[in-house]
Amino acid sequence: MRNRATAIRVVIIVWFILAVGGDVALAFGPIPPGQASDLASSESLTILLLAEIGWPIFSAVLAALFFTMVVNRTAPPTEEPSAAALRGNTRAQTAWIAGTLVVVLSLAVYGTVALAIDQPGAGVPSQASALAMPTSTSQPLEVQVIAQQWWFTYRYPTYGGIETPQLVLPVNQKIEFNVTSLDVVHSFWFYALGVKADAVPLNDNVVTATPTKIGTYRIQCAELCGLWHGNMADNTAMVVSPSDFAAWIQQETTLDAPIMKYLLPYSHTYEPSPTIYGS
Amino acid sequence: MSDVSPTGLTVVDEVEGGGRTLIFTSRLFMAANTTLQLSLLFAFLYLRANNFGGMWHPSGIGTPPQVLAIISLVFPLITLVALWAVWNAVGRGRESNAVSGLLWLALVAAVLTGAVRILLMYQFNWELDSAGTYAAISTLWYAVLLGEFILVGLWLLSLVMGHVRGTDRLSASHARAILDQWAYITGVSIVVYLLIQYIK
Amino acid sequence: MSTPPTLARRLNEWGLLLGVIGAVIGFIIGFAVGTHAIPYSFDEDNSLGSDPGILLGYALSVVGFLAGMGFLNYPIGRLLGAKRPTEEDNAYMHGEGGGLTRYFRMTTDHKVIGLQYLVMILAFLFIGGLGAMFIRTELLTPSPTVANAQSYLTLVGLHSTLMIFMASAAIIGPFGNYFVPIMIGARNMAFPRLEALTFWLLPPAGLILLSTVFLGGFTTGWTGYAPLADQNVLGMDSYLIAFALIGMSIGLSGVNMIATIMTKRAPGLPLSRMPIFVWSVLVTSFLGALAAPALIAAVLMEVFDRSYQTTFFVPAGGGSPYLWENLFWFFGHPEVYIFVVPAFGLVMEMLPVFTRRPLWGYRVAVGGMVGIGLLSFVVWQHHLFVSGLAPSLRPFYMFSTELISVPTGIIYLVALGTLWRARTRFTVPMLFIFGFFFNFLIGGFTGVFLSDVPSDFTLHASYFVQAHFHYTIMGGEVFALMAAIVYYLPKMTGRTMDTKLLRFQFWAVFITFNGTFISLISVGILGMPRRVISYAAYLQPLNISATVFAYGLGLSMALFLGILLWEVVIKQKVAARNPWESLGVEWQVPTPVPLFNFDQVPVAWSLPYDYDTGKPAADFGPAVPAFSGA
Amino acid sequence: MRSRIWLLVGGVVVFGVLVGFFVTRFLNPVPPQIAATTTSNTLQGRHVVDFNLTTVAAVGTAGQGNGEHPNWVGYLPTTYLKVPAGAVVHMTIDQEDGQTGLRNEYFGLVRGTVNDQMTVDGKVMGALDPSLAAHTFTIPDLGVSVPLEGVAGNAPANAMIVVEFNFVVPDKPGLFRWQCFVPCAAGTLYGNGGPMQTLGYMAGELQVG
Repeated sequence: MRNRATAIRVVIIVWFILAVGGDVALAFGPIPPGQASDLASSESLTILLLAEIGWPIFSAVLAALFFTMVVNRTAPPTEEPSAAALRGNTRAQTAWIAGTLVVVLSLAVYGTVALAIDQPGAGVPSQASALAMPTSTSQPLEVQVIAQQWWFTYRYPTYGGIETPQLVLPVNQKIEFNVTSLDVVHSFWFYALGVKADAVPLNDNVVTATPTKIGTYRIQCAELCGLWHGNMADNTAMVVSPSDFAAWIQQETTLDAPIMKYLLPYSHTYEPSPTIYGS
Repeated sequence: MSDVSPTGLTVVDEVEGGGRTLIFTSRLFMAANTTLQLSLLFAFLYLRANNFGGMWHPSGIGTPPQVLAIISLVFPLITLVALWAVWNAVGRGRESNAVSGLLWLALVAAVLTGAVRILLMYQFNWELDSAGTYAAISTLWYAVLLGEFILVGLWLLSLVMGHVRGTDRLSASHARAILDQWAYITGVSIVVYLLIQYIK
Repeated sequence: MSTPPTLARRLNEWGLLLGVIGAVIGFIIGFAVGTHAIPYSFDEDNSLGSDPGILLGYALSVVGFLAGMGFLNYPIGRLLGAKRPTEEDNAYMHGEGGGLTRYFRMTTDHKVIGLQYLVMILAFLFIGGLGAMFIRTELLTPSPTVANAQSYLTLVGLHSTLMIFMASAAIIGPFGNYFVPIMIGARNMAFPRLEALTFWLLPPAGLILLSTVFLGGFTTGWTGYAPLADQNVLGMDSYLIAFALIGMSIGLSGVNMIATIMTKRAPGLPLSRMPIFVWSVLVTSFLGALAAPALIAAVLMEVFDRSYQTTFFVPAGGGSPYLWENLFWFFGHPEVYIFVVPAFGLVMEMLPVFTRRPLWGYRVAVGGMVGIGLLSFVVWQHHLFVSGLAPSLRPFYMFSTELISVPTGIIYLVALGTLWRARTRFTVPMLFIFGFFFNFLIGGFTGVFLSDVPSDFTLHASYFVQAHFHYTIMGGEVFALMAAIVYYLPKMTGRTMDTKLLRFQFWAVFITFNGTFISLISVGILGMPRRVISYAAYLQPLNISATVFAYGLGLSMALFLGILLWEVVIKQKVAARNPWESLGVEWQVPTPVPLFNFDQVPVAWSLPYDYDTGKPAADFGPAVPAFSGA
Repeated sequence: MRSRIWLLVGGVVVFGVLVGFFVTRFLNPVPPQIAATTTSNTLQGRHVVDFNLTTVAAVGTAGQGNGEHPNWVGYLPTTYLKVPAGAVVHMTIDQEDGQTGLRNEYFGLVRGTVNDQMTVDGKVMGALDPSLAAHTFTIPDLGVSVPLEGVAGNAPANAMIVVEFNFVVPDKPGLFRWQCFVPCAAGTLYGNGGPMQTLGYMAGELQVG
């Protein structure tokens, strides 16, 4: 192309508009999984940051590709090298590798720090006694998620170990989800709270989150668990005010009364009957 | 045959990898085999470390019969020594009857290796569905090693047959390749024996 | 050979039929032995058979098939101490004078095997693609319509497993087998029979996998997570046997390729002058040879679990689901680079041809691919970030996963360097190369979010992941495959397919592909998990958009196959020897390529990218001018 | 050229037929759906419809069961049920199976039925000892779960326990899955294989509307 310098300038301007415009749009756009819990907010922030950093790089490579491939395309004559034969450029290579390394290292450091702060899926229960009532909202309330083929049930050890098929949580109270399974690998996905934890039999997978928005949310199994995996979802999980929560606990305790004497004592995992092959 | 082209550059007829290819590939198989063995080692240690429900070693589960297990290690060692001697002899260009004899010795010991190991697997006396993970991984590992002994044993048989019938005299690289393989599997078997015997 | 050549040859001619007969006999024997002789079967579903019966039946049917094909002739001959095959036998086994029939029997010619691979892969890709169409049709509505919960999961499992099988051989199978020996100046592979075996393991594997629908299907998807796999009905056994066969094929092909490249190179061709595609095949082969045995070990354990009631993956019996997850992904992650590294090699091989200039940064490109290969062995636990396994290790796997974008980025640097200021010939393969880089860039960009633990918590196991790996495998590898088919067809078949229709086809496939998977990225971000037949109602509009685009994608893929068949089978326009005016040695040999590739192997080799001097990669003497295209 | 075209078309047709045969295996097989019998009763101002299902542990008694696997345990005559929207379903289940026991004791609770109750052989109950359960009738999306008591091991042959309960289906049409939560598939891992993993035995669909 004759006006190579102009072309490069145009491409850079286009890239700049794309990058800045995209980043601004991202900053104002809704970022998943939203702000319904502290964990979700932090995940949203991470996703936003990655997108903000990644988008300019992404669009720069894209612009360079377009420029070198499309803008610069010509009908070639035969047997004529199309440009000066470059076989490499140590400086460009070093710069590129150093640049990507720096980006990668900073991403890894950021991710590690974020991981250290949030501790999503730390894997270890934080409370010595699950049965103790939390004395403040920053002390976790333990809720056990029991996955089985194909329904999630929930146990509230703090409230006499009642079990329910519906998840109801008090707002602004730190919740510790203890996820376990009775048969195969499931995954407990509370999208709005940013909680996802595999339910593995004889394993206690722990995630903590503080729901901050009252509402009704969707829960879904996120690991292929057999026939009804796609239907192992629940549209009725609720985050409610503490008083509503107390009322709900009262109601569930009454409902559960006939079964309480049969329920196993609360524990972090439940070992299925010793005959693992059905009778 | 080589030739000089008008451009002054030489061309050759064919690239013969030959013996080098054989030894190299034999070692490649060892590398691939290492992944398999490390996977089994990982499984062994992982199952032992987890020991859910005390099922690593339920009471009443013993180790494999000691005497047979040791005998099953002696025979491959005999084969190994014989193969080493064969390689040594062939490598120095000694085409004597001793090579044939040594090959036969190696083959007989290899056959006995397979036989003893099959017998050993019958002597475990484990009901796999209830004997826990120690029994399961040990049985699987022994079965994998048995399969490998049989495969290399068949290779050895083909070499012996070709050699004694004179259709395909044993070359030094061939001897070296099979020596490598046999040494590798024997070494792994010894390690596996020690693991299963002492890390219960 | 111990038998008279005529009989052996006649048997070989009818190998496919004998193979089928052998498979049936093998299955009957294996099924009977497995059902009656293995005492540990608690499976009460004796209306279809027991696990040991099915497993052993399948295993022996493969042995029977291979025996019928003639794979045992040589080993048995050796065991009996028979004479080595003569030159004539070798030439016959190479398909000399075989015409079309040599494509339907066991041959040791890497070129025949390459074409066999190509046809088989296209056929299975077509079946897998049909599966995708059905999945998308089902997902038009939030609740089951054309499939039910069970058939849908089997469909998902078949589509994914079949595509994974084919993707792992899609480039290295046809083009690796066909061109690597030529590119390195070898007259043959190091182990031609082994090479034939790696191919002939695949059709039985594909058919065994497909046969799962007659045994109740399997509901685990391609990852086969235990203990769900332990629970599954007999259809799971098809998956296990098929996957074991694929693992063997990948591993053996890897060993054979490495041996060929390392020991059969022409004199005067050091590693530092090998075409970049050969490097990519070398790296891939190491991945295959070193990763596949982990899969074999895992499958063996699962086979024991299912047929002997051991408890490797059953927590209540002392096992652990994490054991499967670890072993599977230790294989599974290098596996995805088995898909894509040969694609890198191919596009970097083609770029210089169309830009008419040397490959920029050859050494750093090689280093990038080797780096990808090395790193791919230490990233597997990023598939397990939310599994609750070893949380303290997650920073390491996050770091190693993000680190892998450095060597991948190098590939882009090399591409940009090669393209820089070049006047590019925008032929059809070049269009697909452009598509490759565009799609793979999105694949890499989406991958960043999955490598970071906090963001992975939201995106893991969602359609975001699904779209991400479709961008890398389909947008990356399959686009490179289509580029390579158009590019190499003149050499492989002597027919050309560079038509205007293909340009339209490219834009159709490019737009519909991106439409489909951008929709799927969106549903993933909005919270739709993978492999579900029912989803939240608010996701329906995006799913409809994905489905409509997917139909377009399916049609444009069918158009590609249609053009291919039309040009090769019907129109049969004879191609020039070197239509792209490449300097690569594979284009300097005549079309069709002679039986043993070279009458004389050149000694003086250079990198095949010297477009400034126009010097071919190897000197064949004066008879063959550098450019004799068109 | 013409012969080549025919060859190609023939090949495509053969391939297409093979693939088509294959694909039909995936299509939703139209299940033998049974519709509820209408009655003239009303409950809570809603129309009552009747269902009568039988659960059979058909192990060793081939021919009693259904589908491809007559030996599997299953609900008879089918697990594909159809009821009018907004109705009260009066379900009667003739329970012929032995006691297997629940994996999760919680499903011993009767939930989501009218008054959270069931009638077992005429006796009104709100929960069942989990170890006595043979199956459950559970529609997770409607919150309905009823444990079905198993026949005791020492009971005479052909003994049967009749479980009755009523539940309300939504006013809007829809498709709901239902299943059993007792790991009752003998001989499979955790008792969760075979009939538990296959439609038409211990899992089915309830079509409303």
